[in-house]
Amino acid sequence: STSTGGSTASTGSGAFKTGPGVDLAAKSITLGVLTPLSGPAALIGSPLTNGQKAYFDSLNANGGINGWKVNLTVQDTKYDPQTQVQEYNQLAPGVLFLGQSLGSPTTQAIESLASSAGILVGTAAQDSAFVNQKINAVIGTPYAVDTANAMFYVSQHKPAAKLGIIYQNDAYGTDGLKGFTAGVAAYNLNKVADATYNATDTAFTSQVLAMKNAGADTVVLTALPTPAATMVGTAASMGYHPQWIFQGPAWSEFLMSSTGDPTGKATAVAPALVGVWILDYEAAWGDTSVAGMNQFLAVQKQYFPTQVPDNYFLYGYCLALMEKNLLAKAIAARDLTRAGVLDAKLHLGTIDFGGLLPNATYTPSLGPADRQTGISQVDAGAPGYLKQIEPYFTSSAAQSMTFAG
Amino acid sequence: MTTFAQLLFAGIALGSVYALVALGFTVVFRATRVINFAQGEMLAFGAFLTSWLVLSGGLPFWLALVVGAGVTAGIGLAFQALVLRFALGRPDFTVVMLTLGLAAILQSAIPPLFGSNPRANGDPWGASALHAAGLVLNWVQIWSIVTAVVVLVAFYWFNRSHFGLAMRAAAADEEAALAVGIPLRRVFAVAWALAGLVACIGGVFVAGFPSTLDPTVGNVALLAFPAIILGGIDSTTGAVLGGFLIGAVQELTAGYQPQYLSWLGHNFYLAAPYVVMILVLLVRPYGLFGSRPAERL
Amino acid sequence: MNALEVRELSLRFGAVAALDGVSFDVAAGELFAVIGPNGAGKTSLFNLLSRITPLSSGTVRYFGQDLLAFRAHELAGAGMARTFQNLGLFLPLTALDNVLVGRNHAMRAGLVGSGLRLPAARREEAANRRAAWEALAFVGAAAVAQRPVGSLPYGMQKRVEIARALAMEPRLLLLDEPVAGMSRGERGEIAELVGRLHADTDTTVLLVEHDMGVVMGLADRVLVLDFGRVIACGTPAQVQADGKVVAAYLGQPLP
Amino acid sequence: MSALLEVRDLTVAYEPGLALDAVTLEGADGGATCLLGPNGAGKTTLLRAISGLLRFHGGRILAGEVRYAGQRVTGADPARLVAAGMAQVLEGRRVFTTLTVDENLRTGPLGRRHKQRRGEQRDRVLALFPRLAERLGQPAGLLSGGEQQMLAVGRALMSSPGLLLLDEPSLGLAPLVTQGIAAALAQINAEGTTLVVVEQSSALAQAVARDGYLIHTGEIRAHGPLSQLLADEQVLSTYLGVKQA
Amino acid sequence: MTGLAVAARVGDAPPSRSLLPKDARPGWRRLWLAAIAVLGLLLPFMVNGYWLATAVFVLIAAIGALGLDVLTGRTGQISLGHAFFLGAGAYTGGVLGGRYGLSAALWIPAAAVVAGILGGLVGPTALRLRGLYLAIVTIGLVFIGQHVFVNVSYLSGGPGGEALPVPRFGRLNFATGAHVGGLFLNRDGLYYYLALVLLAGAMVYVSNVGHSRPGRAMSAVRDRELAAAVLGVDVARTKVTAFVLSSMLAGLSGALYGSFLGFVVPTQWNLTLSIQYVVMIVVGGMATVWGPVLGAAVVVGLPALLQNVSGSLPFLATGTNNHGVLTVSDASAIAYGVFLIVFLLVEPRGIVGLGRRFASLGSWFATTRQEKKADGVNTD
Ligand SMILES: Nc1ncnc2c1ncn2[C@@H]1O[C@H](COP(=O)(O)OP(=O)(O)OP(=O)(O)O)[C@@H](O)[C@H]1O
Ligand SMILES: Nc1ncnc2c1ncn2[C@@H]1O[C@H](COP(=O)(O)OP(=O)(O)OP(=O)(O)O)[C@@H](O)[C@H]1O
Ligand SMILES: [Mg+2]
Ligand SMILES: [Mg+2]
Repeated sequence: STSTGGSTASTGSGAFKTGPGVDLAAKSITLGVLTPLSGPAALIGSPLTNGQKAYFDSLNANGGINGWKVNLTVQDTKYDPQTQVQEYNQLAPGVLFLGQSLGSPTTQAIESLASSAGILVGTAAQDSAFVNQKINAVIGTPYAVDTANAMFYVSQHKPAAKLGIIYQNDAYGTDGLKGFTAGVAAYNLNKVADATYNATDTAFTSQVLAMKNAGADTVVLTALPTPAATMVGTAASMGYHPQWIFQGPAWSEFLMSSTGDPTGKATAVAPALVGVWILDYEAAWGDTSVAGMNQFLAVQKQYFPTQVPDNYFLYGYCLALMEKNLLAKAIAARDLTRAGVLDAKLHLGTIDFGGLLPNATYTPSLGPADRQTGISQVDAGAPGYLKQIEPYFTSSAAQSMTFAG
Repeated sequence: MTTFAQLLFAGIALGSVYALVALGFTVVFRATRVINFAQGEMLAFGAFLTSWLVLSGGLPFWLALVVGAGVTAGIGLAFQALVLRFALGRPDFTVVMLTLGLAAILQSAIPPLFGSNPRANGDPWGASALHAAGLVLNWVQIWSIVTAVVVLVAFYWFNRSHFGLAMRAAAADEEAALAVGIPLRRVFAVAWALAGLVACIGGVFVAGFPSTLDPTVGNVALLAFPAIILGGIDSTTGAVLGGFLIGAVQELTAGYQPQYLSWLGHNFYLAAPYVVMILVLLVRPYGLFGSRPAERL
Repeated sequence: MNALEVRELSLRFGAVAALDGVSFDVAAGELFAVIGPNGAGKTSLFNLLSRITPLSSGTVRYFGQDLLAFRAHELAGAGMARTFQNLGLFLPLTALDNVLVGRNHAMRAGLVGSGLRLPAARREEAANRRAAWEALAFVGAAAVAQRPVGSLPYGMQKRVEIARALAMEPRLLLLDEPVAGMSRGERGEIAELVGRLHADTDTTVLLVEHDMGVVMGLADRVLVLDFGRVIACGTPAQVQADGKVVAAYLGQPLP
Repeated sequence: MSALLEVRDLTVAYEPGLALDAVTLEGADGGATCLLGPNGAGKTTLLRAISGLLRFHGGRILAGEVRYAGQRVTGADPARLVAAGMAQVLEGRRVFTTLTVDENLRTGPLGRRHKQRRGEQRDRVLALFPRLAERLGQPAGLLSGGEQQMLAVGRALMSSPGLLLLDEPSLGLAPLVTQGIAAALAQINAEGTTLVVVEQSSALAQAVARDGYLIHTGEIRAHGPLSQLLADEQVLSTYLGVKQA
Repeated sequence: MTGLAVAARVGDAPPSRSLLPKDARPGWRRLWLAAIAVLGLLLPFMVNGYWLATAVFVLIAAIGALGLDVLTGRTGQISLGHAFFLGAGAYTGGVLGGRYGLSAALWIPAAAVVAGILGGLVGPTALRLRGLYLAIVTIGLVFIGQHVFVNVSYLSGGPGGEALPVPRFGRLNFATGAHVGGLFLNRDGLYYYLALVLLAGAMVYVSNVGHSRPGRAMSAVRDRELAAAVLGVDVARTKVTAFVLSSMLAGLSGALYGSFLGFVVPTQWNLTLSIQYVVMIVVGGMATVWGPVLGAAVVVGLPALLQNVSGSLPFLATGTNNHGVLTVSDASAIAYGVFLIVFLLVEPRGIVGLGRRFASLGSWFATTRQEKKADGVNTD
């Protein structure tokens, strides 16, 4: 009953073109999701996929897109490129496009396959490698743009800052470094130190000492939660208290307490984390001053009531929202083929996430959909431990940043 | 100078964790001639369990540590009783593969049991530290060093006991050991239980402040390999000294190499322990304290 | 020409003097036995001769050449073969393959020739298989040629090892306790075999053995070592009558 | 005399095939029994089956039973048997190569009782093998072949066993030492230890044992007083391959 | 040798026959081989994309495992450094095929050669080390290799990774798929046959070497180094040869793997990868030709199978591991560990050993009890 090849049907005015994964009779669309549900990256993959799932479940329950229902077929990639390729091969013939491909190395592994098949990839990877690719649809701000924006913020509030950065030695970290470097140059800031670490490290004394000895008073961490917390803790125990700036993925509410919310036991490092700036582009969970928040919370309560406040869940929800707009455009054009989807993405224009994320823009000239960053501060009392201190903004350095590809 | 001292202290603290991991390796190796590839996972399991007992179970830390170490030792025991028992007389290689099987099981059992969020290890010291001579010495780290030394001394006496001798005999020749009346199963069971015990203790300290606990904590075992080889794989003293040495090498390299030997590339400290290990082995093929095989034609 | 000229050979392991100023000559074609109490240094002597223990003090001339000129694996090509007291067999390999390893020095096939089964390599392989087979047949082990030697009884393993040494087509054959662990009947067979080999070819044989029946029946001359020193050397009859040898080694034979 | 060791209809196979076929044997309490037979007859296999070490060689007991001191011990834990007084010298020496001579002698069942007994035996063993006394601190793997054999025998004597199984104890030993072992075995036998000896050179066997069993191709072909067996021409020529002059 | 060969029983036999043991193998062995060959050739037309990709990964891994077996299984030098040589092969392909745009007919062999040269350089430093000391030093190779890969961006594209080239032999472009003899093969199909041909060649080659002088020298070194030297085997040379051959196959495998994956990051050439290869040869059966292949099939294929089964379960019926619920992937990883343990307890000699056991079971029934008893006993 489902179609794996393309087909054309005449309903009403003109032919409705469909591609793989589209069942015209049942008005259903199948999307593939390649995401880590096990291993360390499941921490990201699980809530993110749940958010996406919640959005589509709610959409389907409320009449879908003009009656079209969206189904997700999920495969666990374990964040392993080899598995990703296998799963891609498994999914590709039966889906219209990939609703999610999480991770940089994993998405890279299927990049050439997907582009030769002309499949759109909803890309949950924030390093800027994908922003100029036709087939990748990315929401949110690339890491490089985030750090560049952060440098603008620093130039406004601490123009004399002595800056340092510690970044993870991979695609994520080098992207953060790129924006940091661009921002420092653009705003004539004083960079005094940089250091890097590997994802498998357990001790970070030397990196922290490098910052301390260079006299850095403002330090960017393009890191993952455990290393980031360890660095902050190490510094605190040395009596070294710079202004920490966390790249988005460095933050996790579980760094503050054993349950991720105030019901749990506070961690040893929690006091040292208070006051850290977090770069993000997502609204704070529960901040109902944002237009889309009420609906988001309602959907979450209905479909994933056990979900603790988690940015990845919100991100997944927004990814789905972008894809809904994309599909709506393709349906309107009566072209649910892969080519039609790609075309729809190029001409999607601006999408309003109801304030959950800054508006995103998709045009044929590609580039990041979004160059805005907000800044929050860790606050022991705030919901999700975060309080926004600077709403979304785009700096000139971010605006003028160029990307390869 | 304070930088040097601070790095050295950090290195020794890190080294004490390596030492505890290395002791786990040697105790199994001395009895079985086998490298236990599940040591890292046993460590992770012990640390998670202890943390869970404190944070969710509400046990006081010391009690939790005793229970956690006991259960982890029990895993070692169970592995011996349910699996290795049937592998008596099998090639060492096969047994190594069996430990890989255990590693796979434990690794995948941790997230479902404890979740994969970073979490605190539940120790009572938290971020408290001793401030002396311009240095900051975290209590967790001090305790970690003390524990490593205490465990070393305990192992030293244990090895000199009749039981320790039985362990070495078992490692030398299982069949002959049985033939002289050494209860192999009991010997192996004790070795595995001890491995579990020190794994748990090591795990708790790996995840002590300023670090946090996450499922990748078992990776520390990989970093302990140079320590056990450097010390000599069958030497208890070697394991501990190797651990301290490697910890210090790693931290000092991390602290100074970017400044003075930057051409060696970013993060050379990760490769440095292995470079040191290889250099030592080229001079002493059986490590600093390891015994050469007594073989002749 | 002498097969071996050994002069002032000494070897120490820490406080233990395994060999202490040992000198002797072995004539080409001679069957020369070395006996002595356990730990007297007999195997150590063999290890020095086959260059697996470094030679530090004293000199050895091997068919006129300085033994130091050879590395261990080159001696096979120079005609020296030996068996081992504790068996030096490759247990998982078949008896035939074990013997074929002994023919390694006579074979040239490399990764290209053997991997691609080039004609020259195939011819060489076939010829050497035949030779190996003959050696096994000579010692009466043809029946087990295709069995892994690890599953063979001890006595059969010893035969295979002798076959392997023979297959090396040695000029000098070192046998370290070839009949230990064999039954009475088999001892006779092996002794006969060694005697036959010695008689039929001009192979020089150096024999270490604790079975006096075998030694005295076979040897042209006997050298007796004790604590690494030569305490006697002469014909079997001379040695057997030597009081020092009786006291240190022979004792009163069991009934 | 009652039988300390009884073997009934023991059938044993290795992967390639049968090695023992319905073997029955008795070791009288305080007796000294010799197993004779050519290479590959199954002597070692029989000892392995008695002491429970078959599994190390991929062998299985298909049928039959072993009794020690009246109890069924077929397939029992070898270490338990040793603790219960059954000691053995394995084929091929099998000393602990990485342990020193002294440590080799100190290995044995755990527990205070055993430890004490070993203390008493040590002097006796070192008196029997003065060579070992000179080498106490040396790793056993570096000993000469004969020295290792002395150590293997000495190690088995350390537990002053009730039943001692010896697989070719004189392997590679100098005549003088073989004579010493023969005397020592005769003495501990006289003190009450039951002996089962596998020997290829019948000299030692004859000096020690009184009963004899002849094994050939996994079956008992003859048994009786050892002197009679060894005097039997047919036994010698058919089974032991001794060519008659 | 294969799991199907029955240990030939040779009486006081006509030497001519036993000299060529291959002739003594039962005829049905050929049948088996033919069946496997047919299956191997038709597979791409019998399975879906998931299994085709999995099959390609299996074949590619089998080449690498065959290489590791030469070093570890046949020569006894335990190596956990295989990942380094796999990586070296991949990056050689990347530089020559990607940066310089050479034909695959050049960069694929070049990957083997470069890795082989690296093996030849590493081999001598390993000569003094035994057993586990060697194993762990080779772990050092992995860590140092990763350090180099991360830092030398020219090779690896730096920490962020690098896209690797897709093979192209003149007009035969793997990226687009191609018509071969009237059949259209897509990208994966082409990779499949390329890997199949290379694997088959490698198997024949390794088997030939194993049955002749160099192979026997390797076994001798593995079993008793000193005895081997006395018998005239140049131990050092044999070990280095094994290192070279092993890393050549690793390089070949790595180049194909990287290319098929399309994009590689330095951290993937890690210890876990090395360990997987060791598991392959142990599970399959060491020092055999089919062992590494079957081992690769299990190590790569079994998780894929378990994963695939999990895919058919309803979405998120399993929950997420944030809430302490067993995910299907965790469950399948546990199942894999349990399988490894149970399998090795049941059959320590690997799958090939299992096959032998069945084969000898057959011959067990075929021979009479009396024959069995007489087997190997010297009755003269
Ligand atoms: N591990 C084994 N695997 C397979 N077969 C074996 C094994 N050990 C022994 N056998 C076989 O069992 C039979 C009996 O061997 P056993 O070692 O018991 O003989 P034996 O009488 O002790 O001989 P020897 O005097 O040479 O020591 C022989 O045919 C032998 O090939
Ligand atoms: N590598 C070594 N280290 C220390 N001592 C050694 C070493 N090799 C040999 N020895 C000692 O040297 C002496 C001579 O040993 P060797 O093996 O040559 O004796 P042997 O005459 O062959 O004795 P056997 O008749 O028992 O085989 C022995 O006492 C032995 O313990
Ligand atoms: Mg000797
Ligand atoms: Mg025997």
